Amino acid sequence: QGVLRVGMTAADIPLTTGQTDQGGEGMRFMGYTVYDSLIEWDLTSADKPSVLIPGLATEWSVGEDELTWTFALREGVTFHDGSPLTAEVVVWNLDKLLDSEAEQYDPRQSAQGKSRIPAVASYEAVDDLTLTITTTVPDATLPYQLAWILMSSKANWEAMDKDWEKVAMAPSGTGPWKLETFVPRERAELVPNADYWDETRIPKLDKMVLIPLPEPNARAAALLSGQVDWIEAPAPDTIPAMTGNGFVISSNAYPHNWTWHLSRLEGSPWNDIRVRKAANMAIDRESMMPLLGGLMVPAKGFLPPSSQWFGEPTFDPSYDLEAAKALMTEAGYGPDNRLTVKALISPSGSGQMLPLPMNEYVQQSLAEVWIDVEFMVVEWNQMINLWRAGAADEAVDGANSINFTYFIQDPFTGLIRHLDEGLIAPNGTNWGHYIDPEMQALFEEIKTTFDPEAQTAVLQKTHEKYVNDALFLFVTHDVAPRALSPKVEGFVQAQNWYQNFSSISMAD
Amino acid sequence: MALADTTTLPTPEKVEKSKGYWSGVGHRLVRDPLTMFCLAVVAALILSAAFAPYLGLADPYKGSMIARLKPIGAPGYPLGTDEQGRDMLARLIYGGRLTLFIGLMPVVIAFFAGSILGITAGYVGGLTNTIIMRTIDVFFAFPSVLLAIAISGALGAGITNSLVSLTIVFIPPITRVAEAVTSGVRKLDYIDAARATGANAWTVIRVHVIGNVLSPIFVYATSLTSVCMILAAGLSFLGIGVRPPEPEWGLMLNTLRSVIYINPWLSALPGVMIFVTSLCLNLLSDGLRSAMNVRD
Amino acid sequence: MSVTDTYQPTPDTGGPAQPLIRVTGLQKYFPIRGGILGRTQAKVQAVDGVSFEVKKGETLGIVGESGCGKSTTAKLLIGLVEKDKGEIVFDGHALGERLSLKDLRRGVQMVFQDSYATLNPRLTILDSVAFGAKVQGLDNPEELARKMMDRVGLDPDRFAHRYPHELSGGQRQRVNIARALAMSPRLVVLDEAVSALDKSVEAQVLNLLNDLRAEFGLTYVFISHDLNVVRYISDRILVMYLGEVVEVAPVDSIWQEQAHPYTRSLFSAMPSMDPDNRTKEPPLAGDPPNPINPPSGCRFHTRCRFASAVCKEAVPKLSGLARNGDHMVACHLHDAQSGHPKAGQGVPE
Amino acid sequence: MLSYLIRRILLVLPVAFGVSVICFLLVQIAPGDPLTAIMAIDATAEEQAAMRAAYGLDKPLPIQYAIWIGNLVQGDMGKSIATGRPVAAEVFGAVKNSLLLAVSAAVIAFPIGIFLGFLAGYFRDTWIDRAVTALSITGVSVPNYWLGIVLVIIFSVNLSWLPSMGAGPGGSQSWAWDWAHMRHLVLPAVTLAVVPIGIVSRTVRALAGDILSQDFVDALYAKGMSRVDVLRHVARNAAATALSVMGLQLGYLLGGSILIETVFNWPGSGFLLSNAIFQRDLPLLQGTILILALFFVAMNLIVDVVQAAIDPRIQRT
Amino acid sequence: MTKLLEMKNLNVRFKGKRTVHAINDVSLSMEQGETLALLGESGSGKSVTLKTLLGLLPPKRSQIDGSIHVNGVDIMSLRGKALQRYRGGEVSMVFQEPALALDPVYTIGHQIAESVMRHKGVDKANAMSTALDMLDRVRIPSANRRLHNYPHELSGGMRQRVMIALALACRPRLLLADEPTTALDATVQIQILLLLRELQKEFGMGVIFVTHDIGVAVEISERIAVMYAGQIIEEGTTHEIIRDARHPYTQGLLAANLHDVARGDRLSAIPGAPPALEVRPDSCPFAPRCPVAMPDCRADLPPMLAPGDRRRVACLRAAQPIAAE
Ligand code: HEM
Ligand SMILES: Nc1ncnc2c1ncn2[C@@H]1O[C@H](COP(=O)(O)OP(=O)(O)OP(=O)(O)O)[C@@H](O)[C@H]1O
Ligand SMILES: Nc1ncnc2c1ncn2[C@@H]1O[C@H](COP(=O)(O)OP(=O)(O)OP(=O)(O)O)[C@@H](O)[C@H]1O
Ligand SMILES: [Mg+2]
Ligand SMILES: [Mg+2]
Repeated sequence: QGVLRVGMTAADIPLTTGQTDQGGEGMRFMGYTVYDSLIEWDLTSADKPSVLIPGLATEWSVGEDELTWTFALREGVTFHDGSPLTAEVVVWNLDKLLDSEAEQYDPRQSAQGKSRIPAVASYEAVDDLTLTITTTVPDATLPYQLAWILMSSKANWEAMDKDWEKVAMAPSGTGPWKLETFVPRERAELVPNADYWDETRIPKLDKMVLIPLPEPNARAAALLSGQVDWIEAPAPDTIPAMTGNGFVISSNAYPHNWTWHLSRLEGSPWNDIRVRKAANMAIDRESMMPLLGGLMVPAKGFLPPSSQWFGEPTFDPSYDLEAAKALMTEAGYGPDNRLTVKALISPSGSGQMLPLPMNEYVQQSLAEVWIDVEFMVVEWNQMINLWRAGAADEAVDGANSINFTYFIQDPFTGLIRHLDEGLIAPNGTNWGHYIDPEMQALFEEIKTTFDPEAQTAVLQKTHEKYVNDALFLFVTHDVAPRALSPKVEGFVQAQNWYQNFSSISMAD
Repeated sequence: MALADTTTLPTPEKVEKSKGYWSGVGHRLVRDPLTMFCLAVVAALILSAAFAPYLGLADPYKGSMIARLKPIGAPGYPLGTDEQGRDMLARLIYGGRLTLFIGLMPVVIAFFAGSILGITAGYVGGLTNTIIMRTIDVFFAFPSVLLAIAISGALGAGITNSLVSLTIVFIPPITRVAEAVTSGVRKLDYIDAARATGANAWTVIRVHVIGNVLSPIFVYATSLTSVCMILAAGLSFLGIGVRPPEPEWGLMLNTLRSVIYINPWLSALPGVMIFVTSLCLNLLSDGLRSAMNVRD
Repeated sequence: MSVTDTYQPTPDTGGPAQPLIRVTGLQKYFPIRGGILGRTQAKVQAVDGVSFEVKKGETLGIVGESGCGKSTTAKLLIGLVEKDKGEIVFDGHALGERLSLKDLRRGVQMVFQDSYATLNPRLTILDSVAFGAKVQGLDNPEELARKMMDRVGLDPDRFAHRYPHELSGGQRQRVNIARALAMSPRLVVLDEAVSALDKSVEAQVLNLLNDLRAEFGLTYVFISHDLNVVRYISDRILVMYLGEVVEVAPVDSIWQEQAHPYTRSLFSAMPSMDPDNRTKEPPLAGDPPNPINPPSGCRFHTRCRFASAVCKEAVPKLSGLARNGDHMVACHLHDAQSGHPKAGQGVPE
Repeated sequence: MLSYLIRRILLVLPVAFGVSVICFLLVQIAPGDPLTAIMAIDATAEEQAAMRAAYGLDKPLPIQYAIWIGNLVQGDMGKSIATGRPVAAEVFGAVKNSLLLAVSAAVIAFPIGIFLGFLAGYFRDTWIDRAVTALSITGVSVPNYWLGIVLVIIFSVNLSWLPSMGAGPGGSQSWAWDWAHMRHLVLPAVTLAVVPIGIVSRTVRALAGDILSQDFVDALYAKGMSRVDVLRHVARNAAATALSVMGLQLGYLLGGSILIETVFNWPGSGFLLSNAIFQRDLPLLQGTILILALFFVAMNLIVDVVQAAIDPRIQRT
Repeated sequence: MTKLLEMKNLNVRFKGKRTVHAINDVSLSMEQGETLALLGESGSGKSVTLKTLLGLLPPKRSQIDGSIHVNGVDIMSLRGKALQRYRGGEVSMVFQEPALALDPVYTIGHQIAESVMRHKGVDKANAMSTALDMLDRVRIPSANRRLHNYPHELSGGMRQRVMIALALACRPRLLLADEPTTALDATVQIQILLLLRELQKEFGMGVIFVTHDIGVAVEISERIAVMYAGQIIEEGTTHEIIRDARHPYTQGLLAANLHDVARGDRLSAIPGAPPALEVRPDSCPFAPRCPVAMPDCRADLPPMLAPGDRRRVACLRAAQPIAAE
């Protein structure tokens, strides 16, 4: 029971029609609350990395051709408006994103969802509860891709005059929460869906209120003055004030990293593995802790150490100044022959943690091993443009690295997209123009290994190569801190971008 | 009586060396302790900002994670350290550079640009006046803060962009005042008297108009400096002004906001600097206004 | 070198018989802007068809009620107000033809009423006086200015570097006169030049003006509302009413007989200076009509005791009196052919 | 009076046109791609191009302006890039909230400013005058965004007397004139009122001083009027100018509340604007500025007309 | 019968950045129904005298000594309600610049009525009809319509009539007129002077008429007092002053009037300018400009001689008439 008021970091209520915007936070609060996808993340445990579990699909398998996937849909699932979930509705939803000719095509949702399912070639409703999806090439990561795609109600859309804008005000999904009221930019109120198909996830609260509070200090003040019960991402320096007043900080490792993505274009100093390793070993990550109020996990690789795909890399990027200097000397650098690199950073940005102080820390650390860093500070939006443009673009102005924070929850987002030679700009986000046949082969293997366990092994191997070759400057992982009023009970923070709010209740 | 009455007249005043207008202004200013105090404060700020590198201050950009958020008076850090362990004293003084620069420069530029536009419009009149002043009217349709934020917001953050947007904001009011003052002066008999000598427009403007309009425009412009400074700091505070890691008071105020729970005094420092400076600028402008007012 | 030597007037071209300045049909309507597009809504008929001439060495006095166009006429003479119509001929040269505005201003100078407003408060007296000479490119303007200051009774050593606000009204008016004379003009237009001064100071300035006229051979156009002063200084008097000339005559002639009813009213409005014989009846009732929409015919007919139908319709012409051709008047009473019931009889007592 | 009104209204048209041009150009001077914010982070080039076409950003400038102004005239200000909602609806909703805040601040500031200004003007050159002057200079010198933060810390966080953000327990759409909602108004309105208190009191002080030094005040005393009567006359004389200053201040409050709205998370136009800026939501930025500027223009118009109506000296034809 | 006005040894000094001894030992008395012209140059203290009479000087910056009785009442001791009754009721004033002395934002009817309401205690409607009556009396055409005009809608002459109507609305015993015609045209000036003269007879009040124009003084007054440097240097009937001025300054003024001066004659101007009153004059203030000054004039203040009844001159030479030059 009770009402949970959440201060989000978004500036606006995420898109309510199905496929959400506002990044991870959108999916967290407006995606997996109001909607479901065919395949979902298991959010019940705080102790282990989340894995995929059946959502609206109960089973799935790939055919002999390694292209055609068959999904069995869950029986008896209804949307909030009462209409049933059928294979046809799923097809309708996929058309909403992929078929620009379709009546229900929504450019806004498409912009958010289409790129998440690059593998999908075609799809078909076999019967009410059976669906097939065909991929262009064999791709074992399809389940991960489908975990992005949320199902909205076709009946509701029709009832709303086939107008997505109207749907936005009164959306209908199959999720555990129903959107009750919605004031753009101000608040959204969610109430439990008592008919939710998974009884264990029927919310205990009477209501959950979402309030956009983009400014961290406004968020802190709102929590401390009792206007909200929960805030996302409290500013580290406000945490003592919160804990001092009895508020609870909840955090957990999750697939997020804070790195420098390195340019591997010809002439880049980062092409020398010794320099890469030395840089990684020059950073005393533990000493960064106080800056972030302890809310970080020092990086040991690209993925968080707790990831199921971490593997057992041989290279340990932990702080070792002597070894780092030795490597630098070997590479031909020294106090009198310093290396200068140029780094793109932004002053702020979602998920960037505290980019300026952290980067300055990195700068100071690298200076110890004779690497002088010259910053090029650009707005977060501009940085996204430069990230898409790739290291070779003129606008990047010769920067050798870009400080980026990545969502690394699945094989594609976590590993493939950063270093796949097919994804060099303008085709994708291999910013550094990295090309390595060995890595390419590993990516291929991931896509063609359909057995989950075998796939995990390949993924581990891939990440080991990430680390052993020191392909990035690994710095930290965020721990998704959130500050909670002591009245909030029953919250289990999963090691995931998304969270389960159904277990929460408010003490009186 | 013959020519007695047309030759030299006895003067009622004592025969003393007559003082120029500006020395009179200076004289009155010097005798106004509050204004002199404010002048001293502003001068100290400007000088310390200008000569910051020679004051033996710590590096305003160099921080240390270990030394972050030292309270005011901590050993080695007279005003403590900021959230990145940078010396606050150094940052505040270096911060004065940028803050005063983007706080005063737009008014300076606008003073020249606005004076040229306004004096031209006011003296020439007619169509020229109509074109200039109607254009200015359009800019007046935007509340100043809004206009600054709109332009800065569209251009994006950065020192140059802030300068551009603030200058654009302050040209219209200065132009309008300049125009009003000039067309007022234009109607005065001494302008007619000067024109009656056969002097061309430029000579009349140079000798008779500028000297008389510049000081009211100047006084008006000084009254805008404090607004400009607060606005400039406000832009940085919003995140569309100066970019980190540059030291700038508005930006420092912003980045130190979250520190308010841990070390409120520290986080108040940039705000105090903005407040004190703008207070002094305001008082200075008031003092200047009354010193320039010959009527008293 | 005396002051007179430094005086560098433009040479006389037409000889003594040629009037120094002659204006014909001078007209100035000031537009009043307003309305949606700032178009001209109405026009103030400030000066309408004024003609007169001033002989060399003569002083012409101009009198009239406030707003009748005296100052506008003065400013037209020196080109400070652009004329709508009419001709200005200075010593035989018509303005705009052989005479440029700058040349005209070399020959004609003006002294304004408000001695304070005509001095730039930011310039020293010396700079103010020397300005015109500098502009006109005369030799040694500062020296000239000092001499001229000395001539008007201001010790240059003491006053040169003062500012206007440090001077008394009479002193400032001397500065204005010095400034006008520093240009070595031949004609000086004095617009209410002594009106703002106290009586005692006024006399000083009038004496000075008389002396200067003699010394430099100046010609004056002297505007004032004080008939006593005008009478004292002028050779001829011109009376204006609502932008028009109603009477021009030698001073003695007009003092004896005011041919126009308006002139008569104006003269009888003078305080009598005789406690036993004080004015009994106001000579003229009400205020002058609005110059935006002046009365038709003779503009004075709305206030004239002798007005008849013809006065409303026909504009009287300015012409010489039968017995004295120098005495010109614009009134139907004096025009035998005008059709006025009492035409040709002159103004009744 | 009617013709004055019509003339004044017609005079507004060219200004409004100029305003629209500036608002349009505002978007053109903006660097970067306005669509970045909403595009999926790893969208392909074609996807980006398609998106651009969908928003009409691929057409030449004059055509974009013509289309924009054409739509504008029909009340269509385009759609927000970030939310897809019609800009007009978003802006009007927000302006309503800003107006609420601005008017509240005015209600606090104007009476105080007038009272203090009168006091200072009447007791010129006394300690009262100096105190008021000090107060008003402080008012205009204090960076109000900073003051807002300080007030939040004191009254919301430490004392828990007043809420720190938002426009009421249920958001702005459920606004009601009860304490539960008005509590939310107190801090932002007070913060916003500080500058106009300073400006209004300075203006009124100068006005009152000016008027009191005019001859007719002596004449009033000379005919036996009491101080109160004289003050009544002074007030009546000051009214037109004071009203116009206050009208403009209201406009400034509306347009200048962005920093305060950001500090207090007040869902007004300033808040909208700052969102628009940070999301590079240019249509929204454009629309917000346009509406605020037009509102300010209208405010000026009203001020002029009211001034003309109450001040007999102003020509009304 | 008590004197209308009895002013004894009035001294007014302004303090501030500059000290000004504006009025120095001025004594003045008037009978009921008399018209006195106060003649003097700019800065001679005429306006200050009038303002003192109404208690209008800024109390902080002025220091006033001496006694003033109006109808036997010591007006220096009046405060509050009594002062308000006195001002406008007992004594009222016409100002030099009617454009500035009328409140621009009230109709003239309202401004007159306001005064009537205060002093006569009548209601607004009655007061308005009194106002209308007064406008008629000062010969304002279509007074009915003018009642609702604002000051700026009237011409200068008209405004001055309104001022007079306002001053006379409550039938004061003493009217103070501070250069009421200086800003007007000669033709309008004479209208106003005649009007004032008529009204004075009709109402039987005393009038103090300030002017710097001797001609005007002659037109309006029975008596003339000449002021110079804050002192009254000569007083007498208008006849006496015009025909037999004793003080060199008065004589100079008369000469400067140019009445009957032949053209081209050199004017016998008074040289120089009046003294700045930063210190209290301790000798004859006119001595520096006086063509007939003697060493004694510069030694001490001249005695006040009384050559006749209510006639006085402050000049050492006044005893022996000086031959005009
Ligand atoms: C806190 C800030 C401000 C204060 C205290 C302030 C105060 C004043 C004052 C006292 C005046 C009257 C000037 C005089 O004495 O003649 C004035 C006039 C004026 N102000 Fe401001 N002002 C402020 C901000 C601004 C800003 C930001 C602008 C323009 C963007 C502006 C534009 C003007 C203009 C155009 C005038 C002249 C008005 C006219 O011609 O009637 N002011 N201001
Ligand atoms: N620049 C101007 N614009 C519009 N009207 C003007 C202008 N100058 C003068 N006038 C009008 O022209 C008429 C004549 O004015 P002018 O100043 O020549 O009169 P004047 O005889 O000099 O009066 P005064 O004795 O008051 O100085 C007046 O009605 C005046 O209002
Ligand atoms: N309020 C005041 N404060 C200081 N000095 C004053 C004040 N009022 C008048 N004076 C001074 O007192 C002297 C007499 O002034 P007053 O106004 O009485 O002269 P006036 O005879 O009326 O002259 P005018 O003919 O110019 O009106 C002047 O020197 C004047 O400067
Ligand atoms: Mg004139
Ligand atoms: Mg006076």
